[in-house]
Amino acid sequence: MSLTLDLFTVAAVSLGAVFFLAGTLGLLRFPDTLSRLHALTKADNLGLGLVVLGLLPQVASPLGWIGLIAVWLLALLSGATAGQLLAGAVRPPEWARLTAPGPGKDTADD
Amino acid sequence: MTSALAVDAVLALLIFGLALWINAARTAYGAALGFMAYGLLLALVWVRLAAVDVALTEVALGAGLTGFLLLGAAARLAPDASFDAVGVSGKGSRFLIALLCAVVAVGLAAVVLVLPDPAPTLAPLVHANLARTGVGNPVTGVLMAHRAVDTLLETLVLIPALIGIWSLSSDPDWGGRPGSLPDLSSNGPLTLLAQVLPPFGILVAIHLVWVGAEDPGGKFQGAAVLAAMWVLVLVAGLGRAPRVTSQASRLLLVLGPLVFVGIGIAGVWLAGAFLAYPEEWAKPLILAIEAALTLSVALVLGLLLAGPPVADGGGVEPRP
Amino acid sequence: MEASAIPTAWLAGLSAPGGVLLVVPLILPVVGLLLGLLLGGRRLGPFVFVLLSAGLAAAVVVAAAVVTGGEPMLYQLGGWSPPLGVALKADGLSVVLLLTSAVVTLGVAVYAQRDFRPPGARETRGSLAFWMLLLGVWAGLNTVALGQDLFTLFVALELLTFSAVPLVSLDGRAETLAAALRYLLFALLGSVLYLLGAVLLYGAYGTLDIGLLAVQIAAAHALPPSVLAAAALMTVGLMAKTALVPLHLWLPPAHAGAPPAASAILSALVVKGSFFLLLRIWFDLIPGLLDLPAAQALGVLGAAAILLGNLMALQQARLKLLVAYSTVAQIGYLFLIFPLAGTTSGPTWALSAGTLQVVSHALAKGSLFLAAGLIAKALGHDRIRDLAGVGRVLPITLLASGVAGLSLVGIQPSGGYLVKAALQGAAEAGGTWWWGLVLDAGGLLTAAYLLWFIGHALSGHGPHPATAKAPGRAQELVALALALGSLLLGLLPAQVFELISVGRVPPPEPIATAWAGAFHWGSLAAGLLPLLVVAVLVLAFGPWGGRRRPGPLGWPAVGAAGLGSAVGWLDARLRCWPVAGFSLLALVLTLGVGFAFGARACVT
Amino acid sequence: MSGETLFGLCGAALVGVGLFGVICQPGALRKLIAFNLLGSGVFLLFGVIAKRGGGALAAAGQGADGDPVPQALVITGLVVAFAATAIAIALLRRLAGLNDQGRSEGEPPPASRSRSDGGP
Repeated sequence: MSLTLDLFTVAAVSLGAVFFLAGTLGLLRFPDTLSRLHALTKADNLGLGLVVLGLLPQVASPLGWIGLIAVWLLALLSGATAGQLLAGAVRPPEWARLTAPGPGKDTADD
Repeated sequence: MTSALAVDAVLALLIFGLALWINAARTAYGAALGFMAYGLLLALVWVRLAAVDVALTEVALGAGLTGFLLLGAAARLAPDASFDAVGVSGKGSRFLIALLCAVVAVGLAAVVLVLPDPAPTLAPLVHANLARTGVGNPVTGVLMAHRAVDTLLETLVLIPALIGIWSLSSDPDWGGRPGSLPDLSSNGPLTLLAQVLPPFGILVAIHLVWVGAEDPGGKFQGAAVLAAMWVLVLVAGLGRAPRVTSQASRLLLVLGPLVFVGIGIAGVWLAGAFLAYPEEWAKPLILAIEAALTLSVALVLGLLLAGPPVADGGGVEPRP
Repeated sequence: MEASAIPTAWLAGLSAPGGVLLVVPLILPVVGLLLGLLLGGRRLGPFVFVLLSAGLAAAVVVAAAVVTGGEPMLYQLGGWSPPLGVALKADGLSVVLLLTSAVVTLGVAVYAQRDFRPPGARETRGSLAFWMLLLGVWAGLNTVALGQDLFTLFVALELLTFSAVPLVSLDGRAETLAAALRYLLFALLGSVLYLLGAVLLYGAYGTLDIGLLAVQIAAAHALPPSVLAAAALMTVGLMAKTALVPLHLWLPPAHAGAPPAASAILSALVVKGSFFLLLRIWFDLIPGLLDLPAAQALGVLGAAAILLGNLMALQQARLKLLVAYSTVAQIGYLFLIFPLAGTTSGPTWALSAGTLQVVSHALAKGSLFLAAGLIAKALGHDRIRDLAGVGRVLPITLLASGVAGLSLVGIQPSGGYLVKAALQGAAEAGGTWWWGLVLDAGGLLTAAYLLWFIGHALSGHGPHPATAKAPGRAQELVALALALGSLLLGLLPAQVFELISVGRVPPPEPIATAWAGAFHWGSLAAGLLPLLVVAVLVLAFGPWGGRRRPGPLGWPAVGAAGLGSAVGWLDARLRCWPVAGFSLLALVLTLGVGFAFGARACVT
Repeated sequence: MSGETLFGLCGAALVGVGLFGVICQPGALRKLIAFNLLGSGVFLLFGVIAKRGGGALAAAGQGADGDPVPQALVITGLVVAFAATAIAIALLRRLAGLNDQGRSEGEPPPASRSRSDGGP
């Protein structure tokens, strides 16, 4: 029984690590702030979720589970808010009027 | 064990590299951001050094609140705002000073290597005397009982620091509310965060203070979390900092240290020495002091972040 | 003997190791800070005055207990004995600092009642800030005096710095804010180096208690490298906080920019707090350092401070800057005791001279800054060249600054004279005549710039300052009282100077007998005459005090002008941040290497 | 070469980097960040000494690993360092506010800002 749990942990955590790698790659490679934000908030949160999921069987007491999940929820909440704040700061003014669609033209700002 | 050593080596190199990057960063803003990441990494090192209390304090105070202060200042200051316009321009002098710093660092490293490895320690002594303090966590025992005067002086240091910051306002502004915090009340997501997170933050802070008696935790960590939650509420515009002259906030500011000094003085008669606790009442007394101190220190840390008072107009630029 | 047996018994009860007397000087400022914040700025002035009077009484009782007991008082906080707990200790040295800080702070509190009392019913910024920060400084000083644990002393130093920095920028001008920021950053650099030294000592011996460390360090036949590194770091860190040349970049603008009551406290006491720790480290913690050649380096820096500080004071156009540079110079005298401690007269002799200099300078400099503040407030400016007629408007203030000047110069019967006599005696006993030379040169230059200042104030020509606002009578009397205290220090009964050697190995020749004969009228005239002649010569030749053209007497004036500008250039270079940082690093390395070679030399 | 010694060397290196930053960085804010690096280096050294001291006790399975006294002192030191940073930041922002105030009203910025601050 514990062998399968350990295998599950290794698999989940390594999958999470892959997502973290993808998020970091996105951060480095993507052209502008908005797409980088996209990569970071999506990939890293999912990566963290997988790591937490992988670690759950290792933790004995249920209090530990609640702690781990609370850490993940906090990361989700603060990641989303920070993403909104940064996006709000970087959003080009013309998007505000939603008349001129199109990707962010401020590629040279950050 | 080499894998643990590899982890330590990577962590040490990462921290040293980040410190070099912070020094070489182009803008103060980048350096402040780098410093926040540096604080988080440093907390990992403290966990590796089996000092979880210090890791909590490093994250809450070192990376969190100090990072908030540095980021706020970096955002507001012009890049060249410096009190001495003369940096070290000459390449030669920079290299010379770098060389001297390197020699100091190498000397220090040599001394660290020479220091006795199983270092002389007070751990057994603390362990032996811990039962008399009624507290399970040795760090809390040292902070609140064995070296209580350090903690008393340290909470006391925060009061002249706060008065010093308040004194940086101009005379007509006295009586106004602290005005250094950014006003982001118009921002929807932040307001949501400021409504959802604080209740959990307060629970976590109370847990930290309560568990601090037996396991890693404690009042400074709890107070830092409380201060962070309060500042979050202030920044989101859901609350306003108390006026500088408000008697209620001053009473709360002074409550913790007063309780501490009061119990300390009572100790002269009850337990034979200043800052001593009678044996059977030690734990409840320590917890009472920690609860009162948490509130006071949280308020002081929040007010230290909120800065000097400005005129009642709130956003009005302080007049000289 | 019967009558006096009762008080000594009572005192002995209090001063027994469990005696709680030692805690009172600590609790008073702490409770004062807390209740003061609740009380608010309006009633804070009188409250602080009452508290300080009680503090002075407590200091006197502690002094009496230490003198009658004859040995230092110990008190274990929380009942935990070191190395686990923290102990308070009051030996002769700490009692002197307790008394001095209580007296000077009380004087400044009386002086400041008028300046920092809120006019209306509402509390003002200045009234709350000044009094709370004054209590913070007093709390820091009392903890520095009584603390026996290196980390508690670190927190006390930080309390002192955090209370002193906002005092500098209390009037909110941009120059004082820049001066306060530079002072804070350099003081923090100093205290971090001190903390690093304490960390290394803990790493080597597993305790931070000065008494236990001293025993273990004395037991080791050779000082290990960690102790040498710790000594070098702590010494340079504390020298940075004491503003010894070349680390004095923050002192002149900070002390000159602060309001008068604050600059008196800064110059008289705050600078002495970190020097006091230096005495603890060199005389209590690692006495072996005094025999090392590196102690001479401290003396050389002290001599440089005396010369540079005095020469720069001569050149200042503003009175407050003149007094601030005089502080830089007088700090130099403090550091002359380190090379002289190794001579035959022994460390306790040099320590008593140093402690007396701390007391006499605190009183004299406090009075001088208060007087300068009164003059600046009365005239609206403090340009020395336009002080004409001040003698008529503020007679008592000028008398106070004259009397304080006498003590700074070292005319009998002042404390300054006793210090110079003791240091001269130690220099001759050790055969090191050059320290004596530096002392004489310092005395002459001090006389020169004080004559320069008082001469301008007394000169009748120049516009009569019609609009001078008369300051409070009490403020002038406080300045005069402090000055007289410093002047009459020499007349104290000789046994008082035995107080300093309580808890130390007594010097070969008891201090009391040596200094009893130090003062007699006959030699007063002999000492005074050459001083005046040379001082007038210096004034006649040099273009000191911002005069455009050199003096009337041809080539010596040109030489003096050249010297003046050279010194001015050197000081400006030393006081820019990178050079000060460089000299800090260079000092750490030279002291460290000096200690290492010295320790190896005396071992083999 | 145990893990603690590695962190000890890292602490000594941080002290060097911090010292260089405090002396050479232009601008008070960058100096302040370097001062915080220097402080964290000193605390790291204290933590290493604490970890070295605690080994024996932990091996005996009695107390927690590491010497609690230095850990308590580092917590106190961190709070003091935070207070120092708070005061320095407030001074800095007030000074910058006054200088911008000075420049926006057209009067030249105070003399001490432009040239080296050697003058009074």
